[in-house]
Amino acid sequence: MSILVDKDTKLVISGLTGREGTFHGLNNLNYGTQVVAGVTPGKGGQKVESIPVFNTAHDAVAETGANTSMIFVPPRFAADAILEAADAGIALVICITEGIPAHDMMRVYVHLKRGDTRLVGPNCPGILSPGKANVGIIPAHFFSEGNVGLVSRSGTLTYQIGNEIAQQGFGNSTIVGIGGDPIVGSSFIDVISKFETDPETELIVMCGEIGGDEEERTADYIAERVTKPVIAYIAGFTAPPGKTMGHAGAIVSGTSGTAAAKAEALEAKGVKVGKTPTEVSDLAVKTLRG
Amino acid sequence: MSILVDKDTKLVISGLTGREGTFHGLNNLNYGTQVVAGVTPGKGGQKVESIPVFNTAHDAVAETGANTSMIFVPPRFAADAILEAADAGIALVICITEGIPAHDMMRVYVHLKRGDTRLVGPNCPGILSPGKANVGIIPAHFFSEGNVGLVSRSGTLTYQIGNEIAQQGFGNSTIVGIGGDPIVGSSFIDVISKFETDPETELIVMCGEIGGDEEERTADYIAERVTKPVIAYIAGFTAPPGKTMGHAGAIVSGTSGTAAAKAEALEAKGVKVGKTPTEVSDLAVKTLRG
Amino acid sequence: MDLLEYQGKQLFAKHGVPVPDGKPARTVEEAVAAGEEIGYPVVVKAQVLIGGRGKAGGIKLAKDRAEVEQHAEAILGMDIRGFTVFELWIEQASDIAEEYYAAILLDRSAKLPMAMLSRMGGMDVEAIAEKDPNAIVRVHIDPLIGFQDFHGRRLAFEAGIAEDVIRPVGALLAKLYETWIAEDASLVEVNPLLITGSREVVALDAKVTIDGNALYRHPETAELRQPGGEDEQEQMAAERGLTYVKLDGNIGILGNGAGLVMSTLDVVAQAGGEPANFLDAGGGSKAEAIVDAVEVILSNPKVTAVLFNIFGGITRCDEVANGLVTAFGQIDVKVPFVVRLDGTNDEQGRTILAEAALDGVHVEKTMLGAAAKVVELAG
Amino acid sequence: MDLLEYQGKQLFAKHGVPVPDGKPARTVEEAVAAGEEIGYPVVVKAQVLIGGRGKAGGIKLAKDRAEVEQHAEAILGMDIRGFTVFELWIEQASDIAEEYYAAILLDRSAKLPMAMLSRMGGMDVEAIAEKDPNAIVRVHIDPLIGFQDFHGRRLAFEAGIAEDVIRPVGALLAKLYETWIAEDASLVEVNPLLITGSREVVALDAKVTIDGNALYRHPETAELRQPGGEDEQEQMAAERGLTYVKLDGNIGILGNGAGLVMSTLDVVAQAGGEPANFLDAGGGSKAEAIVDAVEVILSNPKVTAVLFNIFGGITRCDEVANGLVTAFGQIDVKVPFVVRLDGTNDEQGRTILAEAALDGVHVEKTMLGAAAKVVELAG
Repeated sequence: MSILVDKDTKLVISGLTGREGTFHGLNNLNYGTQVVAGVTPGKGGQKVESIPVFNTAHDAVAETGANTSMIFVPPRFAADAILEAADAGIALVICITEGIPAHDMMRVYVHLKRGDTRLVGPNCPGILSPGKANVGIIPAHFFSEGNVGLVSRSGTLTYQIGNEIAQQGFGNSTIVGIGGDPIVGSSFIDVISKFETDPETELIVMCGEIGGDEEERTADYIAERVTKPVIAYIAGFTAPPGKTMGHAGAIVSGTSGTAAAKAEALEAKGVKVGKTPTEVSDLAVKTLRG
Repeated sequence: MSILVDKDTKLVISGLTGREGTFHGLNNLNYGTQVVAGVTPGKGGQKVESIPVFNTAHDAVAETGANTSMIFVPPRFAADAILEAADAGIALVICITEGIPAHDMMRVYVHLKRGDTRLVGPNCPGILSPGKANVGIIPAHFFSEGNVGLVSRSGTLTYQIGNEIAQQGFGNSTIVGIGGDPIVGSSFIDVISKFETDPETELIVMCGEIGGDEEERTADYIAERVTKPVIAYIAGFTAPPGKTMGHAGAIVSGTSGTAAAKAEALEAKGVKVGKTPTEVSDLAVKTLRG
Repeated sequence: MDLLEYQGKQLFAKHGVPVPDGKPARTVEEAVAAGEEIGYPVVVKAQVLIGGRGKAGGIKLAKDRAEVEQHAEAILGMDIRGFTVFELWIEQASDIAEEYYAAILLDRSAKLPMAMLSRMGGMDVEAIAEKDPNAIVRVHIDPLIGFQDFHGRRLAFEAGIAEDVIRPVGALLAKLYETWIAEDASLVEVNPLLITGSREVVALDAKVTIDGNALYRHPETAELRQPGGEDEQEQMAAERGLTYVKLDGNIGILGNGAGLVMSTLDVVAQAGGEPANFLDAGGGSKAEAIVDAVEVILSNPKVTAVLFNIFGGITRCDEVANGLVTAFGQIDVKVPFVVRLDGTNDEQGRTILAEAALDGVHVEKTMLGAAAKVVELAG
Repeated sequence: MDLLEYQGKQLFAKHGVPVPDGKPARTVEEAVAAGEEIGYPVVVKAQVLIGGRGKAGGIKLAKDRAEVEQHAEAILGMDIRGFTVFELWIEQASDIAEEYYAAILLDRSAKLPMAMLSRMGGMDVEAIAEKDPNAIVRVHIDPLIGFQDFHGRRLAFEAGIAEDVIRPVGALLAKLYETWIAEDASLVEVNPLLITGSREVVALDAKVTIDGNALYRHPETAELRQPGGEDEQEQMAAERGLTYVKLDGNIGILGNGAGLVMSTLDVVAQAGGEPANFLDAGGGSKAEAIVDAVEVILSNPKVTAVLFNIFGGITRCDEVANGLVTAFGQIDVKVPFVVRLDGTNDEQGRTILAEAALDGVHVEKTMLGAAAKVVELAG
């Protein structure tokens, strides 16, 4: 088992014919993911290696039975591509695109919440279920199958921590990058609730960062609903208050939302918090070895 | 039993302090309906006879536990009043107002469909469950408790037919005016499905009219899902094609939507169709007497 | 409210839907002046609220001043399927490479806006549907999220239009939806949607219907009047806020509520009579409205008897009765009236009528009885 | 992107939010001319991207030309909590009957717009919250249905503002929401929202933040520059499209992805070092971006060592290595670099660095090792 993506994933990629889309799409295909289609308006009928390209997501779904969509188009076209995938009946949309206007995502989020399509991202590295499917830009060769579920707001930090755990000989059920934007389709809680019911996952690692109150609310959720051990990492202890650190996800506002406040909230609910990626990896390994 | 409104209905009236709002609100109160509040911005703290008035629907719900709202405000304020009632957590909103722009109702309809609030109307006479509650402008003294469920797109036609049945000694479980506008919150199907599960209702009478394809779709629904006998009436046999007859609900477009086509569709599914209100009443009484 | 072609095109232009240059004209002189300003060739187009203008000779190409004059003279005053031509639209001529069909309307079944596109334009949508039902692509729009680029692409690709105009046709559909929303339209239709020889996309015709209930938000549109577009009685009724439709018979009908009035027409017809009109005095009909209604009904010279069929809910029968008494005081009524009052305050209403003892007013208890009586009195 | 008060007010005016008359001025002469044009009394207001202007002496009432001149001279060039005043806003003076607080912002928790209103304006929202948390009324707006009249009424009634201004304050909130939506704002704040002696409702201040990701839709806003609003390095980075925040230490930091960079800062701090900056080269960092980044980092004279911490996903380590080699070719680098490459194409990247054998570049395998090394080298 694993969550969200696996051997049954049939992937359609919006923006497959672009440079990055082709590079990562073929990477995903070569990993073993069923990449069944691409969508690029006006390029219907073409192919990217073995992958057929369609003019619309609706055509792609009708012809290939795609059930998962990856969005790789530039920011100003991303909201439209997500809505198109949802309208075409795709159950899971994973949006890699960075720099989408927050108001676009706000409308998309409220719209999707009322339907049957789950969104992961945007501004995320995607989802990897080692040995089963890789959808996105996570460098899969660092990771192997295993029982650690990993969920993170930061892409590169995900690789860093996942990789440290892997170097100690452990693998992952699924690695989910939820993205660091102010509005993302899936929250820590959404993903952790799936890990909780996934039989393969025995330990959950979450990587948060400053800004918002996601981590604080997740702490409450874990205390109430999660039976599996959770190890957390929070980035941004050194961030000065009031300064923007990269994406808008990292704005410290007032007293709440700091790394220290988040770490404290998690520890108060019994979640172990590592101070560096290495310490997180050590805590995880110690817990797994019992 | 009965459907939609009954002894547990706690009614708040938007527009209670207006002339018509006061007249019909007090009529409803005098009938025995629990009219617990009115809403008129700026008149919070006043009373209409015994009924307290609040500035907002939220205040009214918080103070009185209102669960049903009747909208009696002018057309340009009606969409806002419906949305306010829904936002305040009201489960059933009955909109009497006539002449609301169709685009307003289109947005309201799509918004409410995704939430937990049921809308009946607009441009409808309301709902009467004889002996239990009267919400709206139906002249209740014509009707008594009984086992005929009545649902209609037309207000006055409802009274006409209900009255003819009453004169033959039969009463009604509930009388529901769904309204004749192009977009109404509840359809024939919505109401008939409730009559089907209401133990008090033994016979269902539906009054349709030209325009749209509601009656045709209802015929299919009745054939598939309704076990109780249904008698139908369709108004507009004499309407010339292409002419607007009153509200937009009565536009005949092309071959479909005519009274003849609707009557035919219903009869094809085994629904008895009366040619005049009197004939409908006679058919109903005959069926009831077995 | 239906708009004339050129009125619809002016709304299109306001929202960025491309339309050819043109000017309206009500006289031959104005038509010639418009032709001179626009430059030849131009098309002289009859402005009437009915289809089939081309076949009726209401659309003519003019390659010079003399031809504009000649066509304008011929078309102004022409009768097209019952509609007199009072206005022309003088339009720059377009060269035609392809003719598509596009429309946005409110789908009552889904309760959602629907966008339609077909590669087979230039004929009625019914004709397209008959020739090839698959040639009309339909897409619902969620009005809360609006028309997205993907809707336009989907319509354009699935309709199978020329590949080089997929993008501009999609963009035009988005603007058309914007027009539909911003103007509170129930229908906007473009037939044909033209692709010119130089591959420009242009709305060559415009059929626009605006929701009458929303006209308060569109005062400029509300002021557009179509001379000759309405019957005399219908115009009189519209000015008084009554819903009136003229029919061919001799029995004037007034009722409250569209459903009851329609049913009344049906019952009168079944009783062997011929209704002269549909008149819904509306919910909550006041005495003044009744006076207005009586005036409108009697202004039709064919009327030989009148039926009032009232079942009071929000309407109060006493107000109707008072209105009738007032009307009889103000108007010299020469035809018999049959009045049936039921519902809210019906007893008071009947008492008022009994006390007034109006000449030629018969009170009946039932709808069927009233219908039979009025048919008898109408002769 | 934060806007100055007067830039925000110009957006307000565009969307119908009432603001007092005013003119911007960059010199004393412009300030005097503005005062003459507007008519006295006027208020001379420092335009800086920081609160507390009033207390710092940056807002002064002037009742004639001489006072405008005097205040403009004093305020221009003034330092307000680290920000130099380069611009003034000369504004018609308003008389104050009540001061409220209003804001629209994106609530990250609910993922919805939130409207806020308080009857206690004129002080920081934090101060209001401390004094009386119930005095701030918050209402979420469904962005698909928009700000409805009832939202305005609810905020106004629940905030307990004066009864006679319930309606105009509700209307102002609706316009404020319209501004927020139309301008892709993440925040619009009005403090104080003024009720004048003649009971007019006016936005007396404006704090507006526009989503940088949406600036492509707002070219006029994108062109607004705040002289002195940004640090030299931060301005250089912004021009090159890099996310850079200057800090107080001496170790230059570059990473890819905000989370990893933040984590790098933390690890360097834990190792006893002091980061000189935050620099996220972004997803898919290309060679040119690396050259730009090195230039920006080294333009800070405090930097004594630089740490590159790259874990490649969409970023390819070979491109980063190539960028570093190019940068060393173009720039005279005088401080040591510690480079850690992991992830996509990391072996190629390390090979490129090994072959280039750049002076003072140390390659480390782990993040902790790299942090320890750079702290050691920074001295």
